[in-house]
Amino acid sequence: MAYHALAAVLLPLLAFVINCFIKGKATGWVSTIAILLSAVISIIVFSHTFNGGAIHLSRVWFTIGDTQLYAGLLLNNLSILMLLLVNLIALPVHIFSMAYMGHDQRYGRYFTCLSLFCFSMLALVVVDNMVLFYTFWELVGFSSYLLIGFWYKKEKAIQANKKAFIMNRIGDVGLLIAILVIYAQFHTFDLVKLFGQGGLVSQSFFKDGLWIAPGASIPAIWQYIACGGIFLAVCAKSAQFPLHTWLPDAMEGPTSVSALIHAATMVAAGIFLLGRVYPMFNTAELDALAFIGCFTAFMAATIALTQNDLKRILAFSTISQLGFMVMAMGINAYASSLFHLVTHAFFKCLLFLVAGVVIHEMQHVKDENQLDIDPQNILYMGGLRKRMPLTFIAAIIGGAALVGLPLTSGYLSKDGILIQAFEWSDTKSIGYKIVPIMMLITSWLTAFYVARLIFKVFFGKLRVLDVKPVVICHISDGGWQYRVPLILLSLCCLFPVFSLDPLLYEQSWLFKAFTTADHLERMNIYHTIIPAGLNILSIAVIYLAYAIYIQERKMLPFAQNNWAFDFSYNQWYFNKAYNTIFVKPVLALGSGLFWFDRKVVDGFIRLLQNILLWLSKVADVMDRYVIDGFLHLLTAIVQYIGNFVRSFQTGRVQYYLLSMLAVIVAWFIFKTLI
Amino acid sequence: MSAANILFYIMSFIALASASYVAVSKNLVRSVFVFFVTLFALAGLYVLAMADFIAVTQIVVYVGGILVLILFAFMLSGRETLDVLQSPQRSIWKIKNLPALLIVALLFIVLFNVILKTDADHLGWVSDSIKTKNYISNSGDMTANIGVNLMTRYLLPFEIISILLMMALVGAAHLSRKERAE
Amino acid sequence: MISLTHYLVVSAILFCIGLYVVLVKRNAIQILIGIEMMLNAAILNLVAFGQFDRHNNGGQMFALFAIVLAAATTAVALAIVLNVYRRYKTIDPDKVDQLKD
Amino acid sequence: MNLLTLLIFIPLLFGLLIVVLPSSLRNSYKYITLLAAIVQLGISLLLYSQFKTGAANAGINHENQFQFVQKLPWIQLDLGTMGKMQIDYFVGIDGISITLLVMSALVMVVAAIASWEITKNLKGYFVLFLILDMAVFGVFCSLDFFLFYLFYELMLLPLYFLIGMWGGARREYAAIKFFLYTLFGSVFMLLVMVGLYLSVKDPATGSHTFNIIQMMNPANYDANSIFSTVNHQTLFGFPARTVGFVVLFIAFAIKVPVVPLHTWLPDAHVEAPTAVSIILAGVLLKIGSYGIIRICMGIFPDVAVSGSFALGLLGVISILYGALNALAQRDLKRMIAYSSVSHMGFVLLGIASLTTEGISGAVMQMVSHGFLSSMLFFLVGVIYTRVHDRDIYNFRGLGTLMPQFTVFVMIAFFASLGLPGFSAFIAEAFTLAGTFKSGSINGLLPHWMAACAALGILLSACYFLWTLQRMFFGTERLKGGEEWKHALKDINWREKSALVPLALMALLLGIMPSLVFGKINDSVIALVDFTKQYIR
Amino acid sequence: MNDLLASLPGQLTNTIGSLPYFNPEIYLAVLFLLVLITDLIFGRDSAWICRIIAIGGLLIILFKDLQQIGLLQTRADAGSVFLFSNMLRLYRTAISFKLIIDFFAIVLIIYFGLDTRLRKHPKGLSDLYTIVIASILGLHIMVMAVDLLSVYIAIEMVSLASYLLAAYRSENGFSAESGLKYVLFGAVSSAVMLYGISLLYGLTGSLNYFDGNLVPGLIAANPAIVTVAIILVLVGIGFKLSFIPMHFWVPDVYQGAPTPVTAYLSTLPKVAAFALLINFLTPFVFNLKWVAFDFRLFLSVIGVITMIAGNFAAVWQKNIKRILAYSSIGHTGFALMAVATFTGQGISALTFYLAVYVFANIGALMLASYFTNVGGAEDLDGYKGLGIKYPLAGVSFVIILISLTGLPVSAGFNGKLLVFSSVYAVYEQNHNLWLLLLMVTGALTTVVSLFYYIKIPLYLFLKKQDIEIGPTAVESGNGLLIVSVILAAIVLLLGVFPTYLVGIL
Repeated sequence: MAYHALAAVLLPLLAFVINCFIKGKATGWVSTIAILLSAVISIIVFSHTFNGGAIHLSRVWFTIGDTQLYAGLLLNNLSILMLLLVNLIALPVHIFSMAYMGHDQRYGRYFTCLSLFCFSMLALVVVDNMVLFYTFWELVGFSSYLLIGFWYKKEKAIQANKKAFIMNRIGDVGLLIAILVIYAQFHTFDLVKLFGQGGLVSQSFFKDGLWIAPGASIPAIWQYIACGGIFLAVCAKSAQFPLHTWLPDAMEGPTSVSALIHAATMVAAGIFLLGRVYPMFNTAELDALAFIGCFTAFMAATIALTQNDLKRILAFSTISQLGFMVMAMGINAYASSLFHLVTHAFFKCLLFLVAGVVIHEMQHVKDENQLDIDPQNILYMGGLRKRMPLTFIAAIIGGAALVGLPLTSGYLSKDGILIQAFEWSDTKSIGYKIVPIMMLITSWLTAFYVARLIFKVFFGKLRVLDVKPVVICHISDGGWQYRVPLILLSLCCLFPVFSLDPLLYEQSWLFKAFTTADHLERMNIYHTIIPAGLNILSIAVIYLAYAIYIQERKMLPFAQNNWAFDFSYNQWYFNKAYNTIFVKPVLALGSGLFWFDRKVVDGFIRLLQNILLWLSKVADVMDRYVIDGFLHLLTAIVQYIGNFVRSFQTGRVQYYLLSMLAVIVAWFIFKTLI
Repeated sequence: MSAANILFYIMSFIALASASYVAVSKNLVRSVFVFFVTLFALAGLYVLAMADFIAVTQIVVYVGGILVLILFAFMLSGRETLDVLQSPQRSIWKIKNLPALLIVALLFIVLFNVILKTDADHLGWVSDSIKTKNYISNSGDMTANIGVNLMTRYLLPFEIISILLMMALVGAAHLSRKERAE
Repeated sequence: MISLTHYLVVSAILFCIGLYVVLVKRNAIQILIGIEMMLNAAILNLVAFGQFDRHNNGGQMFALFAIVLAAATTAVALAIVLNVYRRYKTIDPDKVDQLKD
Repeated sequence: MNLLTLLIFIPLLFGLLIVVLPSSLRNSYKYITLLAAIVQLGISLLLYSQFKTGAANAGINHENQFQFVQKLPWIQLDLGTMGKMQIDYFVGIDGISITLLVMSALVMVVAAIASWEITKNLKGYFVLFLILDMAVFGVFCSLDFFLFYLFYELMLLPLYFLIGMWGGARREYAAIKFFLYTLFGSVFMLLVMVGLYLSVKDPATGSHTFNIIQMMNPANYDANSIFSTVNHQTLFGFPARTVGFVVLFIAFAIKVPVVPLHTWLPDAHVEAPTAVSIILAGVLLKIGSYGIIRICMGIFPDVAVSGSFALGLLGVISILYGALNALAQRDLKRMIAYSSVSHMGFVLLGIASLTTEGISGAVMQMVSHGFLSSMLFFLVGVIYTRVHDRDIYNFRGLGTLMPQFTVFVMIAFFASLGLPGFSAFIAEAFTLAGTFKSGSINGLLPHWMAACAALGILLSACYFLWTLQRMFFGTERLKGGEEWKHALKDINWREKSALVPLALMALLLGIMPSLVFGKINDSVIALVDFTKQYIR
Repeated sequence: MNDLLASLPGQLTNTIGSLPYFNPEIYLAVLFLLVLITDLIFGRDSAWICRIIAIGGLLIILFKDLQQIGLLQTRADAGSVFLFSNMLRLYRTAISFKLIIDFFAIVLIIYFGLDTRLRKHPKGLSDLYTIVIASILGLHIMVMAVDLLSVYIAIEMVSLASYLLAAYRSENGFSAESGLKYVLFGAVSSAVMLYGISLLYGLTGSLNYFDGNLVPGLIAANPAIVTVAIILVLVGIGFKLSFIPMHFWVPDVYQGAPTPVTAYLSTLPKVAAFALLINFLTPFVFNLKWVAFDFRLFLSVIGVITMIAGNFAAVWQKNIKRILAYSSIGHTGFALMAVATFTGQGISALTFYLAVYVFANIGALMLASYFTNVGGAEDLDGYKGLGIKYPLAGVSFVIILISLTGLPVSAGFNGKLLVFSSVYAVYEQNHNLWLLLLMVTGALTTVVSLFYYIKIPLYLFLKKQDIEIGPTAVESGNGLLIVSVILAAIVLLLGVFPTYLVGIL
């Protein structure tokens, strides 16, 4: 089986290599076929080995000094699942891309990069030691860099990809330091040896300020630094506060790329990393994790409320969902976290593809009528549901899953997390209650912005008409390359895929596969209340959104009609009340947080950058003037002495004699004095 | 206070006085002639030091040779230099000469007190030679002695110096002879 | 018998006078005269001590050679001085300073 | 005929050939030079393939463990009281040299290709080039200090002229600065060399010797000699051995270069012609670090151990300071020059750690930087030869004009900012690993050094990406306008033929580091064991 | 005179006995007469004949010198023999010095004939050869002299010859001026030296410092006056060695004198003077009771100052000959380092160093006059771009300068190495700080010296020629070029295989 997995990993690489040398449409097919095969293989692998215990295959890579480095695969449930997931997401995206990028002159380059990404992502999930892990961790970042900056003439795009890479680099350095600490401590990079059952890490312990391991011992602080490094890496890759700002900008890349990388796979790598090194953390660190995730989730959700850029909304929602997962890891809901990772991958990818279709069509509209509009701005969309029904349905399903309405996969995973959050908070002091509560609010906010998104895009009427009354627009669902992925992914967003019981997340095979034996005793109270409360309120929120964004618009046209007017006026009044009481503050908060995000968090990054530049200037000046200045001083001294000697060469012989005698006499006197 | 001492003092006084006159005199030609006096006086001192032969050589070579040469030089270097040189020369107290004076004075002080530190008359070898009668008495004439020494002990310098003089002659002639018109 | 110290002192004075002449005179020929004085000072020493060296007679011999050499030097020096005079129309060493830093 | 000797003197032969050729055949010189370089590459590869590994061939401080040794008596001077002055022609290699040899050979080939764009007095250029070539290989091979010093100094003059005659605007300044800097180091090295020579007696012959390997054995030192290991003499009140070490270290640190002795490097690089920059960055810097390993640590292990903290600190400073400076430059070549300062800092750090990982990483870094910096400078040269400008701000969106070029640039940049899969990553990662480990196992370097050095990786990402984005991406906008647009053709086959091997090597070493580690491991282990005894 | 009769036979046998050891000098005297006579017979067109005779004669003399080595080895008493009632001392090192002198005398005589400006001298060169031969005789005496009288005579002889040579181009003002300065300075310093000698004689009643009463007498005498006397004597020697503060004449004279003469002045007298210094110091430093005057300290201080002053001042110069003048001062300082060791090894290092220095210096001046001939270049600005125009000369100039700087691969480097190692060896025995200081200064000044030496290649190759000077007539250029290239090649060869030279010396 291991070799099957290896094949699954290497196929995209093969595609990459081939694509490096060929051009044109063929590339698309090469990549797609490669990923298809790889998907098939991974399904086989999955079916054979899931829950079948870990497979670990490794060979000596090279020897440095007296330590040997192994390269190998580690197939346990986690990696196999990720393998499958990545393939299942990548396949539709590939198909989608073939159409979506169809008329881009650098089509070939696109698929080359895409295959590279798939390869590194697949490799990332299966490798068995930290050096390789780091390698592919960074390669993933690199290929995402390439893809974000794919339209390299767009100033914003290249700014974005630089930002993305450097921020990821910060995380990488963190990870690197963590790896170094671990290596220095345990003298191995092997994940199994380190984090496997009864691995070295679990054997290590703290003792009077030292971190004692079988091999060596270093000050305890380094354990925290290592974990801090890992946090940093997670925050960078999975866009957690404060290193999340690159993700929204990354939306400058092609939408398909966003769907694959910045929604489903790469950003999940952070969570995956947490899953890999889970034994490292002690409770304190886990709590920190929980709070980070919680805050990120809430912040991102609020920001998403006020965005008008279709993709940005989705980006922020991604951040917030990732926050969910991180939080879940923090509260020890290992299984649910991964569960949510999987489900989220599907529905977020779906949503992005939907967005892709919509944007694509809007682009058409824009091009055909030379409109000066941003094709991604939802304020220009609307009423698309009749024109593109399939997309609409897909959007509904995806949205429902994102909100976590019953019968969707999202329901299972998300509610699982929330429930466990409450259970967890019970075990802690009261202050910890804030986490689950904020998560609740967050999920309502989620419901709201999802609703807003869908209403603005698919309901009402096409607002482009406000800009230009008559437009030629034949908007459609597009060709099969569009339809197939949407359908596939929509199916994956429904509950049966994961659990036969649409309401109990424990029943999900996936959850079972990861459940650690010691998980908190279930409190039925939560298991009934939370989902109920959550969903009811969600629906309420959605209705609110409906009220705000659809009805209010309906009102405006016939303002003079009396009965309808009154009714709706009241309605509106009622809405307005709502508006003022709930929505306005929330929106205000959202925009406030957005401002915070732009100015403070990003500003902080920029500040760092400026400090760096300033430092570099200082260093430069230092180089020019201090160090070189010292040299020039030396030469000056030489020349001064030289000049002094020369000053006797007046050309007058008697003066020479005089000075000569002066020296001699001076010598005499000197001798006689001492 | 023997006669020799008195003579010595007189001679040395003349020598030094004339020398200092040469040093300070403004007039060039006069200073040259005064230098004759110095040399004569020194010759006298040599005689007092039992070196009659040297004294004679001194007079012959210096007075007959060098000074004549110097005078010739004056002639050859033409009148105008003489005028230049006779033109009232600044006195020794000229500020320009002070450093020189200072140096020379210091040098003299040094020499003087090192000379005083060593009482020359009781140096080891001097007293030895007095013991072994190895000093020159007024009676014995040294000329023969010198001759023998020149032919034996000092043969080498004697021969070398001949070549030296020849060389000097060739060189000086070369320098001072006028270029032939090509 | 005259004390050697006297000779030494006299020669020292003579030497210094010669040196002074060398240093201050603005005329190459006078400088030569100064040099002769210095040489004579040395010769005086040699002769003075020579009287205690009857056997080897080093002092007087040296004095002889010194005198001869002085003559040779002077001859050469004067030849050069004449050349300088031809080129520079002066024999003031201070005015002959084309070569300098 | 000994292979090493052949390797060393082949360039000289070809140089003579060029000398005798009439200048009517001027155009053949470059082919001859290239041929020489290729022959050398062949020989070095032969050596590489025949090189025997295993603890029995570790080298370092065992003369009999060196390979391809040739030892001929060369200079015997009878110095009366202090016996004979015995100088041998003594060459041989161990694991540490062999990889560098191959690397240098390849770089030389590239440099030879790069120097095809030289147009004026070719004869001089290529002859000097070949002399330099010979000197470089001599340094890597010689095991006799006198011989080493000879070759070491022999590099200076050709470089002076190569920079000074074929260089850029301020070439005279740069050349003299370089020359004086290096000479300053090496003259004092000469003093220490003589001191060592007088302190060490060859047990076999009983006479003083310049043999480096004998110098490594404490037993060979006279009890009352200056650098004696038993009773500690002092120079100017400092322990003599420390002074000796410091002097040698300074001499090599100037070459490496280590901050604050680095200021000659940017000037030299900026002014030097492309080929020379390639050699300078690719090979000569390595000679400095090689010297530190072979000479400083070999002969003064005790001082090296006690001073390793300072070395490490200097390394870290170089890394960060160099990176910061690189960030501040607007001249592309200068930027790259400073980046090499930063990268060579890793070498020093790794050496200072005195762990197997650290030193292997350092050697790896030497090799990989050899390839990468050559590549970078070659790429700069490509632009410069086309438009004679290097100012980063004068270019924009080259990506559209020269796509293939841009691809190579990206490879070079990302490789040297330590993207995994390329050699630099392995090198830097293990240098850091070693540094970090040393804190735990031999306690020479504190942990935070590794952490700080890791920041260097981040910084390198900053300046490389910044340059990339600034120059190559975005809509094209050139200072020179249309004419530049025409001038900036994409790279031709010659340039590709130079770049591809380098890129491939970088990639290959990144994927199969065993190519290097396999050869050096034994030597490194031997070196570490050799120094271990001084760690208390 | 009766008291001398007893010693007469002894004296005569001594004289007769020393003749065989005096062979080369006798031949030199004969050669001198030959040249003189040819000069007189053939008049002023006799230059080339004189030249041929001189070269041939010197070759014979070189051969005779080599014979002397064998002659010495036959003797039992440590290869050192006193001649002419202890006027001279012939020993191995002296022969090495003589070899150096004679060999380079030949080179110089060849050179004299090749320098255009000297050739244009209206009064012909034959007198020049006469003088040079005589001066070589003087140098021989100087090398062997161990008696203050012979020392004085030798110095005077060499000095007179030098004055004449410096002023030789009487039609040229500079030449005359340099002659004047030289003669005045020299006469004064020799007078001072004579006074010192007279004091020494007065204190000890003996003129010979190898045997006789000199050293013991001085030990007995009052140290103050001894110091004074010795310093006064050292003034005379220092004038020939041209170390600080007796160096003032050097730049002016070297610049003013005709270039070949500069080559002569800056090399041979220096070499001989070093031999003289060694001879003079030997009896003192090897006498354990000697405390009055610390020669090592004196030499170290002088050496340090000389190195610094010479090299640092040279940094400013523009005129090639001036640069070389200052650098020669610096080299004196460096060579003093070797003298300060007072060991056999130090001496052999010194001989090697000097030989190499002479090689390089003569070569450098030859090339200087070559460039003067072909390009009319006096100072650096004139050198712009000449190297590219005359590559061969340029390259050999570079090689020679490398040797002067002391970089490998060149003979100069080996010289430096030997000197350093000899000093080190002494330092190991007595940890004398001054020696260390000497070495450090030596190293430092090497760097500084590069600073100005490199200027010449800088101008030759790096600077572009601003005004294109037409190819001036290269009538005598080639001869010079050939000789200097040969010299450069030898320098290079000695750099790789110094053993050959050391074997001879």
